[in-house]
Amino acid sequence: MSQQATGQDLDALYQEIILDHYKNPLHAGLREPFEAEVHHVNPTCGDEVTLRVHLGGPEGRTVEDVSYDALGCSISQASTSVMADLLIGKTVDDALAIHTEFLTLMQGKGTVVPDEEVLEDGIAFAGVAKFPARVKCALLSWMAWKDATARTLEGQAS
Amino acid sequence: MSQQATGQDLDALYQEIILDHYKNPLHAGLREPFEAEVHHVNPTCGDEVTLRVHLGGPEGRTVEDVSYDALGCSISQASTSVMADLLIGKTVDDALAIHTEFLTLMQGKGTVVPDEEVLEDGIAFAGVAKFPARVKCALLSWMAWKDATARTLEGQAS
Amino acid sequence: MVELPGLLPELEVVRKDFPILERSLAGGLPLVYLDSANTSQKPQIVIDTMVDHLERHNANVARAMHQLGAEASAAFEEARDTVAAFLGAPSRDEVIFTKNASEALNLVANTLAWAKGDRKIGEGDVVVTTEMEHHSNIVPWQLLTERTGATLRWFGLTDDGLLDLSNIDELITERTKVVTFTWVSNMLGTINPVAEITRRAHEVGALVVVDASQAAPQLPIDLAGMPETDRPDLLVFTGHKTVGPTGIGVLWGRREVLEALPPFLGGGEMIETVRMEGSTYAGIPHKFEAGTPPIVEAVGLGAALTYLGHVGMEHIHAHERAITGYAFEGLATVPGLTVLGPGDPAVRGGAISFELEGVHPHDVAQVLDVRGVAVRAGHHCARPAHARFGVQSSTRMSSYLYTTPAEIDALIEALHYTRSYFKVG
Amino acid sequence: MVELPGLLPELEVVRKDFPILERSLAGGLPLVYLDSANTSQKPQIVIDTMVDHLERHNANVARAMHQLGAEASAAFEEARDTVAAFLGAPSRDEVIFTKNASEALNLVANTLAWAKGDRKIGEGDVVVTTEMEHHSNIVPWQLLTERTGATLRWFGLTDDGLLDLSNIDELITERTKVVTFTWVSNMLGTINPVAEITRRAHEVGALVVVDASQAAPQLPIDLAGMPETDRPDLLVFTGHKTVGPTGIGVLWGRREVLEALPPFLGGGEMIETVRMEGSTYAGIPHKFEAGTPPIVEAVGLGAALTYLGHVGMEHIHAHERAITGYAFEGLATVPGLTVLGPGDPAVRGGAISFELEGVHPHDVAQVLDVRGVAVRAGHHCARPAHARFGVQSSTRMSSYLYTTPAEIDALIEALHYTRSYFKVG
Ligand SMILES: Cc1ncc(COP(=O)(O)O)c(C=O)c1O
Ligand SMILES: Cc1ncc(COP(=O)(O)O)c(C=O)c1O
Repeated sequence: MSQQATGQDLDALYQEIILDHYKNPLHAGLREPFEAEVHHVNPTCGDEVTLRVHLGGPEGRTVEDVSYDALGCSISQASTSVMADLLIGKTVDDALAIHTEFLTLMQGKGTVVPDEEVLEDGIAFAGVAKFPARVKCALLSWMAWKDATARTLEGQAS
Repeated sequence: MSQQATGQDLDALYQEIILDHYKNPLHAGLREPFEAEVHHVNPTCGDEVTLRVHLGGPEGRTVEDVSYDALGCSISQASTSVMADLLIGKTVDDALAIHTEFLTLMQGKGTVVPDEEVLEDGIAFAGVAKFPARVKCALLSWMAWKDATARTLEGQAS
Repeated sequence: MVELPGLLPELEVVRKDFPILERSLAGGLPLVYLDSANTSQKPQIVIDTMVDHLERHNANVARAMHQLGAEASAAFEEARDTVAAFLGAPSRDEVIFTKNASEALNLVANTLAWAKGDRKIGEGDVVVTTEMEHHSNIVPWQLLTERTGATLRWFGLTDDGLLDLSNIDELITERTKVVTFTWVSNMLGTINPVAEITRRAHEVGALVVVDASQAAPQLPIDLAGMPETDRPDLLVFTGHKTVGPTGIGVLWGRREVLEALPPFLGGGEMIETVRMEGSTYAGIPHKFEAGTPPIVEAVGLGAALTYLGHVGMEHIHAHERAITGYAFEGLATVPGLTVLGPGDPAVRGGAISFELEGVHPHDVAQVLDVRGVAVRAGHHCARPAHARFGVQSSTRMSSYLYTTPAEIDALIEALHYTRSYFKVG
Repeated sequence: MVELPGLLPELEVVRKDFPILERSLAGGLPLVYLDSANTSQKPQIVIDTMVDHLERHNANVARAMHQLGAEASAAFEEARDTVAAFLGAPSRDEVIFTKNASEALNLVANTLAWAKGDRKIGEGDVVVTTEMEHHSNIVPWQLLTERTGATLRWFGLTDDGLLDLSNIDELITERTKVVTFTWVSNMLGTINPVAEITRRAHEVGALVVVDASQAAPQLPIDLAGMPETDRPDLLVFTGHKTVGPTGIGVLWGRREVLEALPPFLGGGEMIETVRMEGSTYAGIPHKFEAGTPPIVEAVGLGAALTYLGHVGMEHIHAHERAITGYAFEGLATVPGLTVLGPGDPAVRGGAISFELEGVHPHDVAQVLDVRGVAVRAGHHCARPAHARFGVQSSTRMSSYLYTTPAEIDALIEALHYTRSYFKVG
């Protein structure tokens, strides 16, 4: 019945890559310029992220910057760092595809095999999918990024 | 566990005296004069009684009249009839004593032996005490009478 | 045993699922439970699922992230999925757990009082209900309209016990903000034309709130399958009438409506961020679920609706119709007995209220009870409907998926006995 | 096994009463449940009583007058007697069943918004709460004051985690209509001076609302035994933290106060007479119990409080103190661990929140969980108290009558392991 964890799973959860990103987060801090800033909270535990998105390039369809200020556990912090590193420099469409891929991985309850080509360091989160209570931690900043990006695109359209 | 009824108890509940009062209620109708009129409802089933009290005699301490308009089951109707007949003509103090006696009988879960000297036809309600759901029926108009009498006495005092 | 078309084929097997039906009453009499519109009995699977949850998976939800917490949260949220499927809800997030149907209706009435903008109810606005409602779908709207200065109006009833829609154009106007009505009457048995009234209400932009407390137990419901114009905006039902436990009810609401309404109760679970100076709130459904929710009750309700799904709502509906028809035949043999509500059993739900000339409903119910037949006597929380028919109270028999024709026979026999006991006729 | 003064003498027997404690977790580990402030586990007698009710006595209450109905009503009302006795309530009619503590607090806040006369909260009025409250005792008052134009103020906290009463004269003034606070903090463990604050509030005629959600499980309460000046006017607790089921809470209120408040939810059970034009309401407690109440939950709560009474609240309190003291000693051996709240275990309730340097509370809880130790991590629905201490979240262990010193040992060992796992220090 329990989809829960044993000792080995703990190492699957806290992979070295995750702990590394946790200790040395990439692209941290809030930077200018940006088109949208959002604040997302995980109400269960209080983890918070303030996240800014700057789109640029041709027709403003490139993720020029993702900057953030985040408070939270190793999983949510590392996930934010990995995400920023993955998405900066990609086109919005590619970034959204990566977003979908990551979401699928997280919601797969441990059954989805991650594609390293697409997710790079993000594959380290495969173990998180086995911990339902932690999936939200891993997704917090990804949801914030999607929200901020959607707002930016709306801003461009109007 | 069940304090509830078997076939014999039914006859104990619906004693001839009760059915007689039900079919031919005494003192029914609303009359003048009166000092207080109250309206009581059994919210569970909707039984209702409008009841008037007229106190008179020396210092207004005699129950001169109890008149009523009542809608309800055989138990509540008969109880109202019996009560009116018992209390009319008594002093307020005697009437209150009878009220207490009746209350004790009703709340005794069938263990109290009624005093015929005091309760007269009211002893027919001894069987009702075994039917917790019906005790309220039997008490509806007694509670209304007490309420109306209290109001009358308050009125005298002020 | 009588053979009736529509009866559940495995009725004896179904009955075995309900332990209370094996109970004997005072004097060793078997229980003939004909009070299911009041509350339904519970199958073993519901009880066992609750026990298993309490003995093995009990923890608080959402906030606990240990193994038990994850199990409890999963079980609780699975129950939400089950409810969503049972209603054919467009989205699981639109399913809100309340403590009963009454709270769900009050939630809507209350948040409309505090709403901002369009939805807010205030002076000049009209709320429309009906004369056949359960008190729980009258009093909340009385409180709302009294407190906000709005006006409460209502559909009357025809002599047949149907909604009198003849003045619908006077009731549903541009001023009408809410139209609320019961899908199935708990007193008259009437099944109301949900689609027709909803369509009219939507034409003027009114919100439609449907009380499905009596419908959910016996009719298949498919919200997503209804055309949007005909689909109510909000719908409630209560767990204990759908073979689930007490302590749990359901509010379903269209996402946009729920999102536009302000919070109802404040507290844990319904927040996003709390500062002493002010708070922000979670999204639906959690926004409306303050405090520790009825966890084991939701789990029990999930098991209950799954059970009903296995039997099949279509089959349960057919069974209720068969039993109702059979009861109508039997009741017709009792002299001095008048049924309130629609005369055609085929268009009714499984509740039949009646009067027996010369015997007060309490006394009827009392004599029946002594013979093991449990019915309800009183106004069944529908006093206005009783007043409409000039009666103060009535006796009501109500069947469910476990009711047998033999139980109806026992009722009819007991009614004949009641007449002779009270020497009427 | 460690011998601690105050420990329940028959602890192993008590533990046998709780079936979930025999459960094993992933990897075959025994469960070490240290999350009782979140929700408590249930003894067999509570589960069995609920099962017996559902299998043998299930019916709706008050309105059903058949045998099952009488049994269900008696069981339900006996539960009210049990709650009254548990609280030492001056009158059983002052005990109102709600769905949880949160609803009970919202009931009070809501009815104060709609009250007439003296009690009504409006512009210029002040409601006072504290910075250590559970969200459920903050948000309802924010909603009330925002909606009525009143002002919300609050007691701050000392660095020690006590209420800072230094500005009590500024907070409790003639304008203060309500003073509300928790008896025992669910985060800091602080036990607040109920009598002292209540007396001050009564001097200015304010209503005192006490959140006893964490007090009821562990402190003996005797309302009737308190001098009237020191006795709160209203007090709430929740069933699932007192070894009872979810879906049930309690509001106790002084008769005059409850009678002066208008109804909260409208519907069946809470009425006297319903007419379409307007309704009158039942007396207390029914006035505040709209709809079918949580019947089997009340019955379960009755069994739960009876169980606690048999063990003895004095003994449970002593046990909690012994365990808390022992836990303090153990926690002191973990480098980098800081306890939030009062430093003296003797004046605390059985919840201990702490920080572990270099490891986020989620990660602490995660590692503990893998070792079978269930604690809570997050803000424990007390975000303002966390903000006060400059932390975003914490890890909390909370014990109860079934907690053993060996379980505390397991916690401490797991904390040491956590530090080594994350290579801190
Ligand atoms: C101090 C305190 N108040 C209120 C509550 C709310 O209780 P419930 O969630 O059962 O409504 C809790 C527990 O969650 C609590 O610890
Ligand atoms: C039609 C109808 N509406 C509402 C209710 C209220 O349900 P509950 O008492 O569970 O809140 C009932 C049942 O009592 C009902 O029959």
